[in-house]
Amino acid sequence: MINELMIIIFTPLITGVIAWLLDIKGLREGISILGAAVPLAYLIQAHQTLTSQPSIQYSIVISGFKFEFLLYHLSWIFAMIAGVVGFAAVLGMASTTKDSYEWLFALMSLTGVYGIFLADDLISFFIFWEIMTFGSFMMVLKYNRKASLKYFLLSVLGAYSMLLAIGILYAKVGALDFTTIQQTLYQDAMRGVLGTNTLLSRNDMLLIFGLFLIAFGVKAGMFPLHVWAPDAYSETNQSYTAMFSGVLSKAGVYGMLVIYILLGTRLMYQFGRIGAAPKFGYVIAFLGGITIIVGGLLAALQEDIRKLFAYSSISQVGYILVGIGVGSALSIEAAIYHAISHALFKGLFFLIVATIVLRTGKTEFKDMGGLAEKMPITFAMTFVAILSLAGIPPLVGFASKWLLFEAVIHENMPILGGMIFFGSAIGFVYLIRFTYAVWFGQRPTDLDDTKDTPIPLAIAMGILALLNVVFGIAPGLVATELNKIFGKEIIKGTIWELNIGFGRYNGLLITIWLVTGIVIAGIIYFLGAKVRRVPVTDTYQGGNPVTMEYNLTIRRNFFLPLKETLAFWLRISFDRLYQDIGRWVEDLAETLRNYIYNGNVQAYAWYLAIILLILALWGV
Amino acid sequence: MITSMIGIALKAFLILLYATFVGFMFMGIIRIVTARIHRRVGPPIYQPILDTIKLLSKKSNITHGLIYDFGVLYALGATILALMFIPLGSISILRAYGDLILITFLLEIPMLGIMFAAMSSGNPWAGLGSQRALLTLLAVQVPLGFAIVALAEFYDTFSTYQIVMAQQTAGWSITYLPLLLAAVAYDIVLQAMFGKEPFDIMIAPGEISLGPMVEFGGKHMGILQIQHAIALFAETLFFSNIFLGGAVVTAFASSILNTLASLGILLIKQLAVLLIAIFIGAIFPRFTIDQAARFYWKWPTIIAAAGAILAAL
Amino acid sequence: MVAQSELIKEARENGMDLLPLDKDTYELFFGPQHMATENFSIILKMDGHRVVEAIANPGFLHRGFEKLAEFRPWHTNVALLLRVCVPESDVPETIYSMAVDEIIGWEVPERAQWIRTTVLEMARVSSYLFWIMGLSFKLGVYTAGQWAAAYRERLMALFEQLTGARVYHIYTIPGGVRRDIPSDRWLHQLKDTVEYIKSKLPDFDHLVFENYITFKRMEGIGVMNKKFALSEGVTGPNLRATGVPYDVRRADPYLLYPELDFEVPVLNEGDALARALIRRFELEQDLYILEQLLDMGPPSGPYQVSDPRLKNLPRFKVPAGDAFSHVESTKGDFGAYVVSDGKNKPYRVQIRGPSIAHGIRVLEHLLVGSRIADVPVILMSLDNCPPDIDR
Amino acid sequence: MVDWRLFEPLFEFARKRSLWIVSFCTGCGGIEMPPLMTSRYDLERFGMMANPAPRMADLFLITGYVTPKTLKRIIITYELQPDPKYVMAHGSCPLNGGVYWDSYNAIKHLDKYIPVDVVIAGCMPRPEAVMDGINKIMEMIENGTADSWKRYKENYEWYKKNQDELFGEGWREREARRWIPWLMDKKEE
Amino acid sequence: MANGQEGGMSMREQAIVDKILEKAPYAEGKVRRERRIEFTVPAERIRDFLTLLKKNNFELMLQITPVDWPNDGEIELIYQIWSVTHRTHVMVRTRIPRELEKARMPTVKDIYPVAETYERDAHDFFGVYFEGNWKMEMPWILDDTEQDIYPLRKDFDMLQYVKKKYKILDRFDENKDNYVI
Repeated sequence: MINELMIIIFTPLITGVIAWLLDIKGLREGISILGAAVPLAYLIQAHQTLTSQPSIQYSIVISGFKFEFLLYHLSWIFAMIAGVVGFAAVLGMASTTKDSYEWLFALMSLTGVYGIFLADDLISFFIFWEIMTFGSFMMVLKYNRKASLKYFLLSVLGAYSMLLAIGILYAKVGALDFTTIQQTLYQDAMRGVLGTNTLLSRNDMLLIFGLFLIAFGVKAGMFPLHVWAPDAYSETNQSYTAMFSGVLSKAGVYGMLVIYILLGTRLMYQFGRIGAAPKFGYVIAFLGGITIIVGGLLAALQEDIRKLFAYSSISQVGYILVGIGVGSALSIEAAIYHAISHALFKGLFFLIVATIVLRTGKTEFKDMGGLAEKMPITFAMTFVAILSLAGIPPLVGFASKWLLFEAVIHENMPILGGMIFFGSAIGFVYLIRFTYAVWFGQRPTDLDDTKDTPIPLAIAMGILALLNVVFGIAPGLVATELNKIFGKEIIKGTIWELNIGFGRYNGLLITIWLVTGIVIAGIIYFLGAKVRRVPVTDTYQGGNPVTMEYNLTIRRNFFLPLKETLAFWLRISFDRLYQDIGRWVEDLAETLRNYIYNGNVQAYAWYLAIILLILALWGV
Repeated sequence: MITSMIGIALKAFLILLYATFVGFMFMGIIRIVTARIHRRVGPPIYQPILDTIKLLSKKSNITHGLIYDFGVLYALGATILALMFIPLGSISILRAYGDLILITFLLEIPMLGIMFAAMSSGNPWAGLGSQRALLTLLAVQVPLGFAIVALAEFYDTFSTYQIVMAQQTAGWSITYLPLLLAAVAYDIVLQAMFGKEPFDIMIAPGEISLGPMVEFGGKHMGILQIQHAIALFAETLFFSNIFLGGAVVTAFASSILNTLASLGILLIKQLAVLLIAIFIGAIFPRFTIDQAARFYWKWPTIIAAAGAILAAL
Repeated sequence: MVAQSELIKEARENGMDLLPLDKDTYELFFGPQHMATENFSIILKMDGHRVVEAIANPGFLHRGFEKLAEFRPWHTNVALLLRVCVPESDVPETIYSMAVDEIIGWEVPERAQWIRTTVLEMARVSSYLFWIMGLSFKLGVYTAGQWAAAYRERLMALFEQLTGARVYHIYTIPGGVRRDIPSDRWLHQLKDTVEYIKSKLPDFDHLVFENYITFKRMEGIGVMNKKFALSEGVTGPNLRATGVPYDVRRADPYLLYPELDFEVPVLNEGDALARALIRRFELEQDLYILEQLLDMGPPSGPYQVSDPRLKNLPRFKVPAGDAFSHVESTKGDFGAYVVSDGKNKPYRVQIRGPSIAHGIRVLEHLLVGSRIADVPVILMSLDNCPPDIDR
Repeated sequence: MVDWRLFEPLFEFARKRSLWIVSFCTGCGGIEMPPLMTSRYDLERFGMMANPAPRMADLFLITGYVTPKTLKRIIITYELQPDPKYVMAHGSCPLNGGVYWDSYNAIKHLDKYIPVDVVIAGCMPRPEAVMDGINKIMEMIENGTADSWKRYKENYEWYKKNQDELFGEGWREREARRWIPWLMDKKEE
Repeated sequence: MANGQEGGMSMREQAIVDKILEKAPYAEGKVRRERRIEFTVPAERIRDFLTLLKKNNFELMLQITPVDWPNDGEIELIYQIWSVTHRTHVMVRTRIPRELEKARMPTVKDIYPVAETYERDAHDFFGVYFEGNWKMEMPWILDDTEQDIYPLRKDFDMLQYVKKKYKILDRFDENKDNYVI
């Protein structure tokens, strides 16, 4: 019983190391899949225990440091996300990895994520955060050094800011574990309310919140700090990206929730509220809103499949941040619900991209086309994923987006509501661009003999697609879990229905009526005359005959009009800003090296003399 | 349990028949009114029905693959689904679940189904048409979003039926300034959703010979005609419900008279909305797609955002 | 059931390298079966929605007029050559008749000159109305198009009374005109029609020419500067839109034009809007000319040159010689070059339609870099008539 | 699938009253199409509408003379149209070459290449003549004799033989491949 | 009336002709009537003559008209150019041998760019090959069945060709000289 949490956290790492050492083709896949399945099994088994007792607690003392781990409802949900999507990603990796190097670091990052979700004190939280970052960095390093460097730099920035924040907290509060920090800050807030001077001053709180925001913002891919995500997500083994973007970005989101848990009341007292939302939460929400729009629009303009889905996952994380930022109980539940659904359909999408890249070996849109006939299973999965991500009623994407809309708009936030609505349309836009360029239209001759998905990938995709559909038709399943976090019944309604007072959504009813609608259309269709299949070249081209040598599909630059309409805004790019800063720092270092540390001894002697002189004058 | 099921099924069938018939009449009205503006006689009012029967009765049809057919069926299915949610006087079925955001999404999803079918035909003209349709959708979403937000915040509920009920007592929603602004923005958006003149960029016959529709032959085009009819009916009904006060008549004794009266009032309001769209459509040339996007992101967005902010205060 | 893979397999067997031409662009055939082009095809190499390269592909309406004309007596050729440019078929008739008159040395009587000028101006007005209808259908203002076609019908009715046919009049023959003006009532009807069309012009301004969206659609599209226009042989309204005041009626006056006063509108932007506005002003000028002609009234006298040889037309011989004559049509400078070697059939007839310059190199140059939505607008602003190119 | 003979009169009436015209003005008669569609002669009273997409249209007006190059496009557009389709030829040029009887580039007899339902007289027939032709086609549809598309389907070999005799074997690929060298390489301007 | 002031008007044209002739001795020119001049230039000097015209602001090239003279065994090319400033039309006549291999001319595309289209037209119908015009092989108006028969030449027997190609015309054997419409 005691080391159950330890098993959940460390099995992936251990199996990873074993797989790395053994390095036998068939065996290491089996071990790694086992390594991902065991924590999932334990988590499912832990669900019963959680119904009886509020949480499972465990602590170890190593060399004077006391590491505590706690599994309660919120961390159980996030752990389950990591478990399910991690398992699917590992299954996917079974068919796309080429050497054992990737197994080691993929499972290491999985351990890191488990550690973060189950950690109960800041030190273990930070350690596992570093393990996760290191694991994912090594995965990217293997494929593309420059992308991994950019990712490494920003993660280091995040890690240092988090370390600094933990240091300040430790100095002020004196303890590291979450419960004591929460109590002391809660009392501090009460003391503030009563008027006596508080433990932490105003700009202390500002500093801590800023640092935590940067730390978690980097990982979640918030707007100003999102530049690493497109390169990191696309320059690595694609089925690992399913875990990378589906699960690891949830760590950033979990961090935001940690801010709420630890510092929530204190910040709310310190900075007050705008309308219903806490002021500090509104910052997160607004940045999340901008992330939706920026991520979505950039996704529509990409020419590379992986980049498109990288930007799209940034944009979806933006939804979650908006949910968290608004701060009402319903909106946080909606945000977590969207975290679950995002993990599901984004994991599914990256597995689909992995299949395409594995089978065709191409990643640019202009080299692909007409794969729907050749890869029917993958296309069926893509169809489910598209319906889910674009937010079409019967699937989970719509349930979580609907909850999010209602929560945000109910909190009287017109600007945020507008941003979210714009985001939902962008989902349509870049998905159809992807489907058109890859699945429909004229097939280049070299793609003519592509086979369908390998078995493990198919199973992985099957799991995620099934969950997408099940949680879509029966949103109540997830709602009951979410209500457990806050204890009270926020989302009422049966297993098929979400009822939040001012809005009701019934997944089952919509599916039934959609099916009847399609059946009616089908009846009209089949009453008509027989249908003759026609090749691609037998088409309307102003009456002219056309052969396969002509390029009949708009694969490249599909959204040129959008690019021209946004030409003014596209000039501002944070990616180039960071590159310029990087170059500026390099030049500064260059000048320093030339003039100050130029290596001849006389110069150093002179520096010594001057410093001594200053000290003497200063009369030290 | 069974009898209530059959009752619902029958009511649903009646609503569907009524909606399709009135939708075709609306299409006929559009063609006649435009013809009269052009100083010509114009076709009989039942012309769209004849067109659909002719299209459905074609003896040979072509297909470009499974998705080419399924996209069209999906579009009609989604429109029928959307129709069931919008309160039609007092006889709508899924009225309790008629949620603002759900209906707005369902009215856009047929566009997705048609895009899927058109693109799978692999015709460059269809590709160009879908590119324009998607950008129109993207452009339209911003003012539409703010209009829905304004409505939701003003009435503090998302259920269309409750909004209709609130309007019965407190008067039409366009009498209040924030919702008037939202209604103006929504009406410009409707111009694009009907595919009328300044924004019929998706199916510009002169430029890209009917865009996505270029590859749709006999029965596919017939199904799309039915979908267009129901969509016309659903969109005007939705607009007249949320902005022009819908109609819940309880004056008469028998319920049949009540429903007939409310349908009548609704019909008048729907016709008003339709005629506005026709008149605007008859006298304006066509935008190009980036001009339309810039236009939608400038004026209707400002109007709708102002409405939303005023409603939030 | 021909699926794509069979197509590819069969293409591979006969060794075709089937990778689409180059992956960055795709091909659109703005082909003959398209609402914007009347049986004239443009092959567009597109990237996104912009045209990368355009190739004009004429030749769908080629009937070999120049060869057929060598097998028909002089007067039958009028019935053949007028089919070159359909919207204004009086222009080819007039240039052919003027060229033959010049070779023979005939002096066309006053009344015939008046009638020829009136018929030419009526053809120009009806052709401009036809162009307004074309432009508004391409822009999307179907209302203005319908009205323009309706007003053109009034002129068609007048042509019917005068020449017996709506579109192909076969009316101006070498040596004058075929029939006299039916009656004075016809002149009053012509005056009323000119008044009516003049009163309706503001409608077109509100709907098309002063419309905010038309400005957005046509301004800065298909821009041509003066040097390019002159070197590319551009004539007519397209040339006057780039600032060159060249109008054949002023530069090389023929028939009654020296006595009529009308100004030649000139703009210098050279874009689609400038070309459209030039045509709009010229429509006004043509109506003003018709009014002057009607005030002047047809001079009395014969409507044909009195020459005994006209009695037996198949034997009618034209002395050897050649002549070039050209007329200002709505599309541009419409010229004809006739060579005769003394027999009863022309030796060589060459028709120079203005669209042979506008429709090929100028169009290909203007389309590069334009959006797909601008292609019909540019086509309509150049107003080229495909049979001119193919003859 | 289902046997619709019972509803055949309704379908015939619907086909009669909503003929959609392919907007392809092949010859000089194309100039009489706009007056027909607009205010004065208004064909929309009979439910007729010009339609740029051949997949949807069923009446194909061959307006005047036909050159071999246009005939290739006409045959391709004709085959794109779904089945109950009707062809109406304007003037004497499709019949026997009309004014261009001796021209090397005008088709002398259109009926050898695609089946024609109704031919109207007049060298560029007047709008009234075209409307009379359309009434004739409507009557033929009504009593079911407008079966040119059946004729085309039944003796397709004969039509194909004539077409190949005029254009040569495999003319579609040759025509399509005619432009590839010019689209392929970038010659210096 | 048209050529009333015959004397006064053609003086201006005569001045233009003399100005050009003194710079181009190899050519002869004459004034046909007011606003119509004519030059005859040997085939190989055509490019310098046209550059000379272009410099004396004869801007608009209207047409290149080939006329086939089978009994002289020559094709006469007439470059018709209109000058907007002088308001006169000039016809530059050159004669080249008629046989297909020998009917070759240098292109004038760089002087008057529009000439490229006229040259393609002349090549399609008369078989005159213009070196330097890279669009010569580009399909122009004629279909590929009539590609090398150059129909507008006088020796092309059209009626025979039509009878062979369309196979149905029966009014061929009539004598065409004296038929009455």
